[in-house]
Amino acid sequence: MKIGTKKNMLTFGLVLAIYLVVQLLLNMGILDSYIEINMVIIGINIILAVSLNLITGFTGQFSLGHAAFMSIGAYTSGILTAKLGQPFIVGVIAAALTASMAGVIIGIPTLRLKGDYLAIATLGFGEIVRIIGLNNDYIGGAIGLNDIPQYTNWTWLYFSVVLTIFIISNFIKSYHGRACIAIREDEIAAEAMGVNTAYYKTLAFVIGAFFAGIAGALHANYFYFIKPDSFGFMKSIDILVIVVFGGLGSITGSVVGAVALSILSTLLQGIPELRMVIYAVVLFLIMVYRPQGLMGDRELKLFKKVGVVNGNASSK
Amino acid sequence: MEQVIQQVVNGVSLGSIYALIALGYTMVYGIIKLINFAHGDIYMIGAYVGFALTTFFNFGFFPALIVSMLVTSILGIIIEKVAYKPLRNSTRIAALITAISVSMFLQYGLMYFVTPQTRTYPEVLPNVQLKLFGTNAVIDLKNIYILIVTLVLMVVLQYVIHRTKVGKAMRAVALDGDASQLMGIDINKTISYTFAIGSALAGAAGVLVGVYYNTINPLMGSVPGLKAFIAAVIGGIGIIPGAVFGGFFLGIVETGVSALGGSLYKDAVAFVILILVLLIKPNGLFGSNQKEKV
Amino acid sequence: MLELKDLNVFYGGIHALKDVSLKINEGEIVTLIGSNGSGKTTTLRTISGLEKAKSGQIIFEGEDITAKPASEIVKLGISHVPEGRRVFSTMSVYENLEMGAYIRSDKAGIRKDMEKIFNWFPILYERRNQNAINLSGGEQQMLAIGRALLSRPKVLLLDEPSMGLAPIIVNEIFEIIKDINKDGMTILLVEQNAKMALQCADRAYIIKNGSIELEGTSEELLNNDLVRKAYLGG
Amino acid sequence: SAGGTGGSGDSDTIKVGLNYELSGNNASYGTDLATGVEMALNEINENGGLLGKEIEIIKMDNKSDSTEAANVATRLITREDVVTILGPATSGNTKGAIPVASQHKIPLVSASATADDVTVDSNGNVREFIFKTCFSDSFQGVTIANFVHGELGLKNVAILTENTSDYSKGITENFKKTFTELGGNVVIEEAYQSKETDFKAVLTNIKAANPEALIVPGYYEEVGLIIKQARELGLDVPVLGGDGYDSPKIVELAGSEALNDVYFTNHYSPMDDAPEVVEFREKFKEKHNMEPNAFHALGYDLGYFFADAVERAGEADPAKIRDAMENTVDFKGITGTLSIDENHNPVKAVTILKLVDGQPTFLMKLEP
Amino acid sequence: MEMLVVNNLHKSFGGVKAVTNINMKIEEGQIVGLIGPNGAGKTTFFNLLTGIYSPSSGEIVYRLKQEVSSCSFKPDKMVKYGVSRTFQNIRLFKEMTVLENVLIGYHNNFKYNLFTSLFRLPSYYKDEENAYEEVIQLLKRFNLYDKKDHLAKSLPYGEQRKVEICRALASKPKLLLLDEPAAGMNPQETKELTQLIKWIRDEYDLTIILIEHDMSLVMELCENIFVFNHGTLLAKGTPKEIQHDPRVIKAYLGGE
Ligand SMILES: Nc1ncnc2c1ncn2[C@@H]1O[C@H](COP(=O)(O)OP(=O)(O)OP(=O)(O)O)[C@@H](O)[C@H]1O
Ligand SMILES: Nc1ncnc2c1ncn2[C@@H]1O[C@H](COP(=O)(O)OP(=O)(O)OP(=O)(O)O)[C@@H](O)[C@H]1O
Ligand SMILES: [Mg+2]
Ligand SMILES: [Mg+2]
Repeated sequence: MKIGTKKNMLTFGLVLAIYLVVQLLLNMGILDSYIEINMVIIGINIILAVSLNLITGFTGQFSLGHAAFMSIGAYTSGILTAKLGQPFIVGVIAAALTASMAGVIIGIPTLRLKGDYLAIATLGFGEIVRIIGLNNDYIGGAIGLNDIPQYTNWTWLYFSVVLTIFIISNFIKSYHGRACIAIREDEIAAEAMGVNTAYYKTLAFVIGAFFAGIAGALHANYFYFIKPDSFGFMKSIDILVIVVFGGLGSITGSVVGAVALSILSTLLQGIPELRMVIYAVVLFLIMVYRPQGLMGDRELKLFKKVGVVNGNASSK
Repeated sequence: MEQVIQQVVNGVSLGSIYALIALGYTMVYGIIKLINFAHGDIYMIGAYVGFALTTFFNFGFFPALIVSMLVTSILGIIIEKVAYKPLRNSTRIAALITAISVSMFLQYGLMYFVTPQTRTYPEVLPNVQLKLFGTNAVIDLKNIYILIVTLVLMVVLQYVIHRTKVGKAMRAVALDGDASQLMGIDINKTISYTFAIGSALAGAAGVLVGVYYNTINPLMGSVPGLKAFIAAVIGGIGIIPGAVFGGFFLGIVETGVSALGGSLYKDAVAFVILILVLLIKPNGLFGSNQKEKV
Repeated sequence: MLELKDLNVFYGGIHALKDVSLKINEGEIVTLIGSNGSGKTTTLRTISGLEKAKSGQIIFEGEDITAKPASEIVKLGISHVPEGRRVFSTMSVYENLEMGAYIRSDKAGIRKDMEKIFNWFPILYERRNQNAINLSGGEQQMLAIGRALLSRPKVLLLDEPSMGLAPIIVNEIFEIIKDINKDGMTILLVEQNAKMALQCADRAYIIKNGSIELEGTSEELLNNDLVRKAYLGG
Repeated sequence: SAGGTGGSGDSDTIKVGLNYELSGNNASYGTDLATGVEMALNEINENGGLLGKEIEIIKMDNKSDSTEAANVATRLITREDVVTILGPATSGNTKGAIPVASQHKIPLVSASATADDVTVDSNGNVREFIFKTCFSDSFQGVTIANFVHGELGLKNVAILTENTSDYSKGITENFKKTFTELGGNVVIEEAYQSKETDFKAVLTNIKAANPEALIVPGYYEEVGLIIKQARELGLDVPVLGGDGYDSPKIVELAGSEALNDVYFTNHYSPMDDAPEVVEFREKFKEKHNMEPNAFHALGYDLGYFFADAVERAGEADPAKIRDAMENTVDFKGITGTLSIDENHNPVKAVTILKLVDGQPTFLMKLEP
Repeated sequence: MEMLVVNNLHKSFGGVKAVTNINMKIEEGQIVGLIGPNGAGKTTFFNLLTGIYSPSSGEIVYRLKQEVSSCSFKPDKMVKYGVSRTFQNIRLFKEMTVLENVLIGYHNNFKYNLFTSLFRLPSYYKDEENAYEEVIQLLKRFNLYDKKDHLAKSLPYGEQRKVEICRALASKPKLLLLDEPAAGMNPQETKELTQLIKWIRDEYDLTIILIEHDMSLVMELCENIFVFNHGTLLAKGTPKEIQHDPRVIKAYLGGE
């Protein structure tokens, strides 16, 4: 296969067409601001879920601290655009870079810790980031950072989502990605087959954090206001729920999960008394009847940017 | 000096509460390898049952404690049968999400009936402050109860798990389900026992802590649940004395950091220490540091 | 004593056992021989209740045990040494043996049987306080057999007991199997080492792709050309 | 139509949106405020409604999350066509909803978002459509500082802040600034987090620092326990805080013996025997089977504040309601009489209460 | 020429001395057998050779793709130098297909870099295609081509062993370590495996060390045999010598 295949061109065309149609509908006001805000929420959740899926779904590193990367990205972009008057592009890139630097740091414990022990370490990392945020007066501490300029729009959002999916699914379908999956399946065997597990585990965290940082920047520059508590442990859990709900090890699943859960959540806004109870029951039913998540480990054709090897290198 | 003694007492007393909750947590955790996020909420239900019994039915402390333990153990068995059993053969992470949904269900289900309002326990145990070593450092008598209960339960649980038949069956099930069936062990029954005991412990903790701090609310389980999880992991998953030690460790570290003037960074420092400890002992303080044999 | 009638077992879509029927009389050693993936392990797992048959019956001492859970079947007197040993990894050798006696409560009897096991496998006695995970492969196999014997079964199901064992131990194990059998235990033996298995068994079944192909006394099969070619290596 | 002016003047009902924390960490405050607002609006409906129309309450949950608060606000405006949004409860979540309301030019009023930058942006410009009916943090912080320094005449104080709360941090900052300017001295500063129950470690530190007073700007849920534990540890100095103390729960939590020498700033005195206050208390108790707390009262007033503005606007048009709100003068509520100043903050008297054996007693009223 | 020299190698776990004072030299191109009673330390020795355990003391010197003479290398490095292995308890990537399993073995032979894979530059396609071809060839030779898309866990035991060998070969080793490759196979299958191993050695020009309890395979294949007992070397020699060594008969083979 080569780059310019018919299938790739078709995908490219489709991606562009969706962008243009939605942009048009937004301009015409057919998609109003309520739909827009939900698209933003869904888009950001897709980026978060897909990037966490790389870490937890594909590489098998149980992380409960993903929101911390988002938080670092959000504050980086928030400070740069609100306080230092930089353009958004600078904010986004800096957000991605600082978050991936944090990814290197959290990568270190993964070299020694496994399973729930790693989960606790990542949870701890998330809390440490949050507490530093709470106590830092420059960024507003618990009061939060307010009046961040709103730069995030459909174009930024859409292409960030596309980029995330494109890069991460390309990664998965390369020998690097297969190495990550091998680590998930059996770390000792992977190492004995020549996979540098330390490198790949850290790499998964770095790439995952990179995109979570972008998600943070998009968030900060859409919602005007951020505070450390928005990126706490519960947010990390929310992202994990999306990933598992959609299917660990399925990028399509993360997308579907983000859309489905956001829609469910908005449907329940109007029944405040029972909102969380119903949400819990739905989540429970899905897990009992489809413990592998909505998509299991399968991919939709569009995301299955198959390289040469036509396998389904992914699973539990 | 007095301040130092007081802080040590504070640390131990906070730690004993973490330890108490962590006991049941680590037990269930060790047997079915499920991060039972609902444990904190079973603890919360226990606190509410105790509250209802003492407030509306004028139960004394001990009868309320026993009945709460009964109620929560039944609740635990039901939760296991309904929510966790169907997922026994799925990934652990799917089971974790189910546990989260059970946790939310309990929190908000109860909130629907009792409102999010804080409730306060009636004074069912005398409020006595004991002075220590002739200084002005004090300890609450109730805290001594909690400390004793925790240590006694630890010994009893450890005995049950390592010396009794039921306990050995629990460990066998934890290690290899098929093989334990071949020994004649009924897996379902064994897991039910595990949940019954674990949840009863949570219920007991709920009543004790409710009486001690005198305040309960439907979301009260999440933070202690998380702390118990951390304590269990520090000690080494499934290791009873480990969980107790982990609880004390956490309580003392948190208090210690505050005592040294770091209350702003209390949890952060506790986590840094936690991560460092885990890096040195990757399977928890009491876990064996063995590499997998290949 | 133990009879399988037209058993059919599936793993999802895979039809692993097709109308398998076989019979074991009291006091016999019967061996089940077949190449990789032919369904030997599945047969044993179905007898001991770890897999559920889609159709067919398993009759033990006149009682239908097809639908019984595994933990009940052990109590009736069928004990299974599973493929891959499956010892309890972080329990000591001693505790593993205790688990074998889980369904019993006669302490003195257990102690006596335990001594017998230690006599057969002295290395287990040496390692009695070590966790099972750290035993070598062969040591684990001995432990698994010892553990199964401690339930005092009437029928012992053995799944490839010689796998991974040193020749000297393999010989020993087959001696022990014969000894146990002489003590009155009925044995169903699954083996790759077909020659030795046939030499020690009374009767044998050959299974291929999930179906019983052939049955007969050991002598008949040892002399059968097809069997020699396919399973005895020439 | 997409966004824009929202509510239509010619329907038979007047739609008002409630955007509150009904689940999540701040659920107890959000629920109480919503209860108060609903009680007021239902009363108005029972008495014939507003401008002859019925008020339609559309209540939604923002999960104590600022993003969700923005989402809910957008929905209330674009899908439910509300003319005004009441809530959220906390400053943080309110800040999430502010841009939405501003963009769509729908008034948003919070009865409890105390942060100074809720109504005024970082450049000092007033946010056109945003109002609050509660004190600003700066106001309470300054008042407490003046009180400690002037009335109590104390110089060395300890501060215990709720680290996770913008309310607590806001008051602390303003208190510190004023108090040190007055020549006071903060001998020790400690922090706790919301939902904590054990404060002994920080209290032991505070005790060792020998302060003359302890400032705890927080909510009753934790403050009750803090006072109890402080007294148990033998820390018997005066304790001071803001309107977060106002709840009958504080007595249950701390026990009446512990609640002496406790002072807090408040909108009103719940023990006030003014007839409207008594009536409110009675009605509330009858309906909800419990004593009202400050959030109930603030919510209740918010309902009437909204109704008052609509009546004066003469039409349920968001822009006109906004104008009416801006021109509120001497609106009389349970929690005092208020006027809206040029920064969209209330100008109202502050009451300082003292707890004596757990009972709030009126100490003084400072007119604005 | 020697490809592997082991000097005074020791390894103990707590109190258990699993490997003590092992010295050995292995010639290039040979098939060498390691036998010995259960628990003698054979697998542990493999684990030391591949860097999974690090020795308590002693030295291992390789002459591989490059000369390595240290004892603290990591397993993935050893693969780069040219050592590859199978496991006594099969460790396939159970939820991955046969093809994917073998591709992991090929890991270090890929050449394209991270950037190329993220943006799908042409060399990505070229390299992947290459790898695919090579791996398919390998699978065909092992008669596994038909099963290339099956999940590893669904294969019968014997085939799983073959996949493991295949995976090890995909890394293009100079030295191949096989831990009980014939376990779980019947005599007929063992015979076929014996031929296969011989063929592998000749075709790929390898040195092979294998642990095995099936004497028919060991005696047929190995040019040299080392006998372990209680962690030490009990004997070494040709199959003939070993078969008749009374110490070996007593400790391991047993009387006929
Ligand atoms: N858990 C499972 N899921 C799916 N298929 C399975 C499972 N276990 C066994 N099989 C399949 O069922 C068939 C019979 O397997 P079984 O394990 O009974 O064979 P066996 O005769 O014991 O082989 P071996 O000699 O390799 O142990 C094989 O085709 C195998 O692939
Ligand atoms: N990680 C470990 N921790 C403790 N002891 C170990 C460990 N690994 C191996 N051992 C011990 O070292 C000894 C040698 O084990 P090893 O697995 O090397 O034996 P082996 O020669 O491969 O035997 P087999 O032929 O039965 O596989 C055994 O007694 C075993 O119990
Ligand atoms: Mg088998
Ligand atoms: Mg071995």
